[in-house]
Amino acid sequence: MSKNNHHIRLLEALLFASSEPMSTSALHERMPEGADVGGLLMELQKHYAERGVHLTETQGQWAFRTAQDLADDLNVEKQISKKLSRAAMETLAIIAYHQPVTRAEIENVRGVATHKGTLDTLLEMGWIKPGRRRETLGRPLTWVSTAGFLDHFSLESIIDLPGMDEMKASGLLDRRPAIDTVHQDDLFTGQSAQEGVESDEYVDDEDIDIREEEMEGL
Amino acid sequence: MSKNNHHIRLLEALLFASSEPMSTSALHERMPEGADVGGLLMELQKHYAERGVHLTETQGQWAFRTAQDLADDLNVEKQISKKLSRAAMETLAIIAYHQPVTRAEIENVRGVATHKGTLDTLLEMGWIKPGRRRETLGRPLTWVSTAGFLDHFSLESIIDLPGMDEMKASGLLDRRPAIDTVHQDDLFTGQSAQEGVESDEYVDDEDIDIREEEMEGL
Amino acid sequence: MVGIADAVQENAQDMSVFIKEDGEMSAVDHLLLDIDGYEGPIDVLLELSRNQKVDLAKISILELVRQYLVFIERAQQRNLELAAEYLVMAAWLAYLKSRLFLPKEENSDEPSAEDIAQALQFQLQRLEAMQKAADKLLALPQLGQEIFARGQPEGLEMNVVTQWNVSLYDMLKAYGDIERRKEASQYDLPTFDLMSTDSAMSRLSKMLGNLPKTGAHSVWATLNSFMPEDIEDSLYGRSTLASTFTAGLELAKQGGLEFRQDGLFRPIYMRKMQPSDGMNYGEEDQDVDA
Repeated sequence: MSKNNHHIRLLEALLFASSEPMSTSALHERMPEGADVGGLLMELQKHYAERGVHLTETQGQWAFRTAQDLADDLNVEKQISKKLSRAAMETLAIIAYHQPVTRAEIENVRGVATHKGTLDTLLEMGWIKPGRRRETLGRPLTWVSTAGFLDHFSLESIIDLPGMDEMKASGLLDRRPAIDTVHQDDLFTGQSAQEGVESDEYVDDEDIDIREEEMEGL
Repeated sequence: MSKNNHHIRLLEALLFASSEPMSTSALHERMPEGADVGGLLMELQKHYAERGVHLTETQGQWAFRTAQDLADDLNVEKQISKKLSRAAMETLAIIAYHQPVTRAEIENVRGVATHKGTLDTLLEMGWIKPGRRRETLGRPLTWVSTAGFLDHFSLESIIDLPGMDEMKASGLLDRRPAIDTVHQDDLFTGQSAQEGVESDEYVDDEDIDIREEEMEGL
Repeated sequence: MVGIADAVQENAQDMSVFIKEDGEMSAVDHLLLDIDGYEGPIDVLLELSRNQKVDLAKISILELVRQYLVFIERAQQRNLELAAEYLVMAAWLAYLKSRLFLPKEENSDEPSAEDIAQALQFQLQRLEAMQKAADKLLALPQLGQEIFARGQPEGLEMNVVTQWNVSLYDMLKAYGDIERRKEASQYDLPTFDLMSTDSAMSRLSKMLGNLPKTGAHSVWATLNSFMPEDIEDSLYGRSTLASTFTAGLELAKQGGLEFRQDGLFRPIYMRKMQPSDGMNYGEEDQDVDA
């Protein structure tokens, strides 16, 4: 009992002292051998459940944070946060909801080319990171959100993103070019037939679509 | 009671989030009107008295601090075993055998330029130290081995290092077989085949140096 | 009388159209003023479709196309330089509009105009969903704004103690290596006992000449059978094999020799050919194939 008490005090102190959220394995490394870190974390979380400070878990990372319901009354110096551009916020949302997602897919959704600076900004804030390469033509890099992103927005996991369920249900989380979402049967539709009739611009547009379709198809 | 509970939670969150210890008056300012800050502080202090985190007061300033008795357990020691790079090994050997020796002389013996990092590493390890300056042009610094060096290798004194003849006798100066891929030894016993070995070694050396720098950089 | 009533009504209709267009104009002008705030044509289309004040699933694509074309027209009247992608979209929408009016083509491979319109609708819905999602994200309690981490973390230290894994042997060996390197730097140019291609060539020619003949050819003999016996030195042996093969290839190029191998890593056969006229060569070649 006294040993358990020592363990829980140590765990509490570790999490209080750390400036960053700590993973279970990092905690294991610092706790005495044989300590039931998982069980202790549960116990500690329960102890703090009703207090002004909570023990939160985000993707396996543990940290003490002030209780959400106190936000309005908490008169503490706020950190000056960088205001993100609309492009960056949109891109962040697309990465968070569609992940893993390639740059081409982000552009499918937004309908515009992505500025290099947009991804850079999000990367610098520690909210996105490169995921696995997609096993398609060109093996494009994918982007995923980080634990830091979830921590910043007080989310436990990706499934807690607001409106995620409805978006999934209504099919809005499709990453393909829009035309593919309605016309799935024949991917290489009448490109040649179009060329003769239509303006150059249209052909360009169609060209781009076709290329994307090819990538998806392969 | 519920109001008191809200107050104590708020006070807890305030003290937790504040980037500086807070005086009672500063807390008063941030707490709702009519809150008994003094009483709440006492209550909070009592709650944390036996925990891994204490509420401490220093000259009227309040702050959470990890418990003193846990200090030793919070800072963990970790042992890692490292090997010296080839460049460092050679430099160390030259200093041991030729001390006091200048950097230029070390380079002379090794036949390769010495990275500054190599001497730094050895210095940091406590195995070499600067000796007297040589009374020649430019008064270059000399390097000598330390007691720590003798200690590590369990040597009584530098004179105990085996001399050239003894090294030869013990096979330390033997050549390695030259070309491993061709098994016929008789053909390659001559001096001739050394060329390949030497260049190989040089490349190895550089490789290890780079790796060492990378490790130090991390 | 009837005519007047009709005229009045018509006039009123004209007025309403005029008012509507006027209102639309100011909305479009407003859009144009703020064009830098939009992220490309799809974003502008989304803003225009919001003007219809209906669920995106129910918007009129034709109406949307009309509004977009008005928007482009106004931009051109004002000599505003829109990015090329806005014009591409305009051309594309004009095409879509014409297709929507045409009777549906049967058995066409290309997506129908309805499909394209539906795709556009989906594109708008998807982008709107993401824009709303971005707003919802920003409305969440954020770290450092509504929720706080500990203000004065003591920090955790990990004291790494390095154990140097270096033995006396390692150090002495390193010193020995330097000494060896110095000796090695005074080296003689190595000489190897090898068979040159030239000597392999003359040797091979002589041996081929000694092979029994059947007609224009000699019998087949393996490459190995041309190797000198009693080779003790493996390097010399290898060089002989390589040189003999190279010489063989050279002879084959000249038409004095033929190669045969029945499969990968199978023995290589050679036979001498009488370098005579091509007819003869062709005939024999067919025989070999058969």
